[in-house]
Amino acid sequence: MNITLKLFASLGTFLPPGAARNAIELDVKNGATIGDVLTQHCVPREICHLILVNGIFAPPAIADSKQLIEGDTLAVWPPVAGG
Amino acid sequence: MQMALVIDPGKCTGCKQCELACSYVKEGEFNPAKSRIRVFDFHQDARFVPYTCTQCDDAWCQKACPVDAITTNEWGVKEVHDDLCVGCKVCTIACPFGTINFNASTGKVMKCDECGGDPACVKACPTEAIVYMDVEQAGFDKMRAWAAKTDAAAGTATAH
Amino acid sequence: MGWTGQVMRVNLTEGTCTPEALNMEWAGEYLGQRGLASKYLCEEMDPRIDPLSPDNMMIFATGPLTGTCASTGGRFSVITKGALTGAIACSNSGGYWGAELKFAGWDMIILEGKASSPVYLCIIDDKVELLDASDIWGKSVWDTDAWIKTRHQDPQMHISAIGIAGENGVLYAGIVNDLHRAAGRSGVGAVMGSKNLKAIAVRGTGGVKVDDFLAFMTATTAAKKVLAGNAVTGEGLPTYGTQVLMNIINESGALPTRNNRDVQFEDVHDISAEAMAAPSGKDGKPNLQTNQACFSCTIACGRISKVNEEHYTVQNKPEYWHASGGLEYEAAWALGAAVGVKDLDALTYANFICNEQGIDPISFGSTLAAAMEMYEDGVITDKETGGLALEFGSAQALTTAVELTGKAEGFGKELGMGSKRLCDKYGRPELSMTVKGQEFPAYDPRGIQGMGLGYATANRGGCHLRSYTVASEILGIPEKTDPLVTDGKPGLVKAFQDATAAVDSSGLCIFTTFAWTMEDIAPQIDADLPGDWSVDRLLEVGERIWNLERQFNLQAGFTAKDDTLPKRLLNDAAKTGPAKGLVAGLDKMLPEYYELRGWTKEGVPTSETLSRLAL
Amino acid sequence: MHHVILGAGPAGVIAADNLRKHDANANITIIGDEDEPPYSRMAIPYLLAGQIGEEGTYLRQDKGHYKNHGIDVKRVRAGAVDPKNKSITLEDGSDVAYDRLLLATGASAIRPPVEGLDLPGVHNCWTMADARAILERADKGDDVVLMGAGFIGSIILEALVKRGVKLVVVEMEDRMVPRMMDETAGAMLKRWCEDKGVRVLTGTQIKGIAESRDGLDVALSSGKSLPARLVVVAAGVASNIGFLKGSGIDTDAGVKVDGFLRTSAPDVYAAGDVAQARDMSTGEFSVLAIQPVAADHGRIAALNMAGHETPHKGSLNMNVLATIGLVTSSFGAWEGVKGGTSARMCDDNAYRYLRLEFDGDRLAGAQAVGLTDHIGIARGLIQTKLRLGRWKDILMTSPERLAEAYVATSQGIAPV
Repeated sequence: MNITLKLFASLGTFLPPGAARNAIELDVKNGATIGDVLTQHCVPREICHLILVNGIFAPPAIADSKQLIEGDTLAVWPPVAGG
Repeated sequence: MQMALVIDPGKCTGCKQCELACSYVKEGEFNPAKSRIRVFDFHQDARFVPYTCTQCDDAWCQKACPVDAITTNEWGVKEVHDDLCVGCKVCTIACPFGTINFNASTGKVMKCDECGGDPACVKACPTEAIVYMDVEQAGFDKMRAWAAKTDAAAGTATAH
Repeated sequence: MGWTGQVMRVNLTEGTCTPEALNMEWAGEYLGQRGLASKYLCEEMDPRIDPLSPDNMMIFATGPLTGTCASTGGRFSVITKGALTGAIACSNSGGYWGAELKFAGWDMIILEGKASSPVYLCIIDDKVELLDASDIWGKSVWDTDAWIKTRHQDPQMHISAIGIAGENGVLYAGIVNDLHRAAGRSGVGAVMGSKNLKAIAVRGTGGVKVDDFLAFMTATTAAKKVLAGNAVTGEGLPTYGTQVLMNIINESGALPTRNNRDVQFEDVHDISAEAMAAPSGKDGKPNLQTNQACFSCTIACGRISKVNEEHYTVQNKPEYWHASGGLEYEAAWALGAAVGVKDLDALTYANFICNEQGIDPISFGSTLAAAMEMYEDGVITDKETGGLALEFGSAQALTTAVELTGKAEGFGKELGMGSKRLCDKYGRPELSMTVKGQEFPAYDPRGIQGMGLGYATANRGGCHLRSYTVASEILGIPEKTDPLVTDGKPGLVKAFQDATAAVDSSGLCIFTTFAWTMEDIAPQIDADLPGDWSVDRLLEVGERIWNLERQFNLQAGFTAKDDTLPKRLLNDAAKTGPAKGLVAGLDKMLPEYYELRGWTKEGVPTSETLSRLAL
Repeated sequence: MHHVILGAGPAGVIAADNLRKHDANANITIIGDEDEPPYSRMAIPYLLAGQIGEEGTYLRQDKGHYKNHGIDVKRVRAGAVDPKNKSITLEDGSDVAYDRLLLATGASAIRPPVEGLDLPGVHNCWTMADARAILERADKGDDVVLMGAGFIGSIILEALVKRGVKLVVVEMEDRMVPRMMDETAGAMLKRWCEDKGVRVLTGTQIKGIAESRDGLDVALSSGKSLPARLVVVAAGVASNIGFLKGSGIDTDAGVKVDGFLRTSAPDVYAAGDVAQARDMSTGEFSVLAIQPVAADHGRIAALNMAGHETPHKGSLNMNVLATIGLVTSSFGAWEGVKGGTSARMCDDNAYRYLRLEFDGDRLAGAQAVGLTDHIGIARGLIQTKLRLGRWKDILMTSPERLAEAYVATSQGIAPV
């Protein structure tokens, strides 16, 4: 299935070649979890602080159980803030 | 082992924690105007430069003092003795780096003395822009090079 | 203690500068800065006065931690009746100016009346005098800064000034200190301009002492460790600045785009922190040059940027080739997504102009967005704009408009009125994205519900900084709440409002609260000041301040009807993103909020509440 | 090896210390003509002001310094020098042989040809003996006339004010510190003094001093006269070279030296106020009678005497002065250089003035009133002839950014 992976701020360095604007479309196996995608791209889990799936917050604790579906956008940030 | 303050302006954010720590330790209050270290703010060049005494070997300030009020301690640090300083300010014009300054409220001069081996500015710096390290280590030569250049220009190469 | 105990009262009409003792009783009840100065304002001024008349007072106030080594302890606020809103205004700024005022020996500067000709206030320790500013009237903040330092031969002076926007009566003119830190909001710069006061220059060589140095050093050192150890304040903010929010808020479907018609911006990446840090331009260097700290701040989130020298905005203007204050999130939103512009250099240039001429970029961008929508609708035409095509997405329109606004030339004069007056003038009040006359910034309440209540009830008008529930709703600080629901938000908003009022009165920066709780803050204040300063006392002070400000606004003529949001947010659902189909649920939150506050259904504090808070 | 140093001022003492540092076994003798331990004239104003006692003026604070370092200090005046025989005749009749000799005999206060300068109550302010005499006649409320508002006069001025005397300063030139600062600075300094209650008469000469019933009567060129209990004469100094007459050592205003501080006689060197050495600003040889130059000379002369050939490329003329709290300083070619450019900023109200003189994009001279922070940087810039590049343009309009210019240039920060 196809998903979009977006890695921001310091996580941007973990994006595979071909990524643009901090995003890349990926073909992942059906039923892949958030954790699967992150592991596949060697993203250190301990700094995955803010995880949004289609803009909706996914607590890091459910990353390994939450399965993605076709067309999902997974966006991840390290600990950041602003205002 | 001789220790020295080594400054990396590339890491400085301009927060002035060093000035606050210095003035607290030396003056008992937060007062950047009386800090022995000053952060220069080159706003248009996106650069902040902490600046203080390099404790030159053959110190201009010390040589110029008419009353022997500046001495070198066992670590090579030049110290001002307030009880002897008369406030003539000759050292302030003699130091080509401008790092010994007149303190109008005490009538004496003030300069960095590395806090007796435990510099407060180093502890206060949040980004390790100021570190205290063995002079033999890399990085120090660069700092001294500037001092040597000044010496050479005056034709008074320092005797090591 | 952290106070010098001295206040300078300047009567601009009479040309007098009279020192007086700080009211320590009030300081005990209102802490300092925002709270304490508001108390002075409420005690001494009729809230019904015209903000641009000589009757308005303006107070530059520090907090008890300003000038100390407490991390971020360098802030000050400008308190007055806002030119833009007519509500109580408190604009908070960092940089070095506030601490310098303390070092000069002054806790606050109270300004009254109006000078007969342009003046600047020059404070060199205990020497305070009004000096002729006719040579700098008409000059930018940047030129004023240089002129004053040269005039007094002291590069270590710190200057807080208005640019030409404040002189020209731009209603959202701000006051800029240290070249790019600003008391930006609510039109405090317009008030300053109306008083013929160009600048306040300060040089202080005195010291600040605290009540108990040993306890203070222990408390501040521990608190600094918390900031350094926290991933947000220790790494995220210094590296990416507040601008890292751009993609987060867009992903969350809460990025107000094209005058809040949309909640996501398709070109968001081009104006984000990630874009600022990416190589660009002919030299391959990024827009972002470095980060900068304000006085005493161990976070250092400030952005120092450069505009690409080949960009159309500056290609023939080498005077803009240097580095200066770069885009913060709200500015990048206002000059970018709000008007649909994706040209980062254009945004950076517009931001430079805002700093240089003393313009609040939030209000400017939002006002321009409303104008663009009216231009699109044909309500405003080339006839009014003088041929300037105010099209969404046009960088040229943005950069020309910001220049014209400062100068109050052509259509810039209209833009300088602010969104509310502009939309009223052209018969489209519903297009003004304002609360109490002030443009709210970069968070669409349909996607972050708590912010809707925050905007509606903010005492200085539409504002994100009075209760930044984004921290909880999006970033999970101190704990995660769902941004799409209204449940629990009244309590959350009240808690943020009260705590923020206390922090804003202390001399600290609100950004510390990404890592600090009140448990980290209270010991620092406690060691700084005489008496016991507990978390409970601070929160009570915060609530007292909130109610005092509310009282001012009620007396100034505001009512519960003003605690509302633009109809677009209440009636038109978000079109995309997680909030798709949602409107701002203000009606579900406001009554509960009033109740939690101890206010009547009409939004008036009950006598019980007032007496509980000793008001 | 016997090193003999004539003169126990800073040049002599610094030379002795450096000789000891570089030649552990040499015999070192300092011969001074005053009956005190080696002391600093620079400290006398602070003695007069009551800030320090006499011991506070001593050049070395460690009581056993000379003994511990094997430096013999003799208190006797030198009569003549015989370079051929490498010998000095002292006024007590004895002879001292030397291998290397340093002339560091300093300068003496000038007594201008004015009638009455020999009267009791008229004193120079140069030696410890002068200081003691002044102390006797300068109590609170006493009428005191200060003759000369040059560098020395202006320093003494502060001390006299601190003593609470009723002071009138008489300067024959048109401004205060005419050889240290320009008209603007001199006028500012005068106004400052007058604001503090000191009368300053510039363009006025003292015609004569006579005894009166109550003390002294000072006649002025204006025709008026001033009563005085004490007249302090600060009319300048001249190098002490009289005793060299007939020695064959070349003298002019001072003892002529080369680029290694050698005199015309073999193994004879000169340093400090007596030496006419290279001035780095002008390139010419002149006497720069100031403390930092004495210190530089003393050190370089000692290195050469000890066999470490060390050139003296020139000293920088510079002065710093506090006059009733107003600090002034000047460096190098403060009046400017031919074909150079000048930047000036003046704030009369605040008593602040800064004047920079450039030679191309290099700083050549500077003077400052009311500015003390990092002021030594002026010396650094002049001495290193550092090219300021774009910073020079900035300094032309914002001279107050001098310290920034130096730090930036040394850090390689070039402005846009």
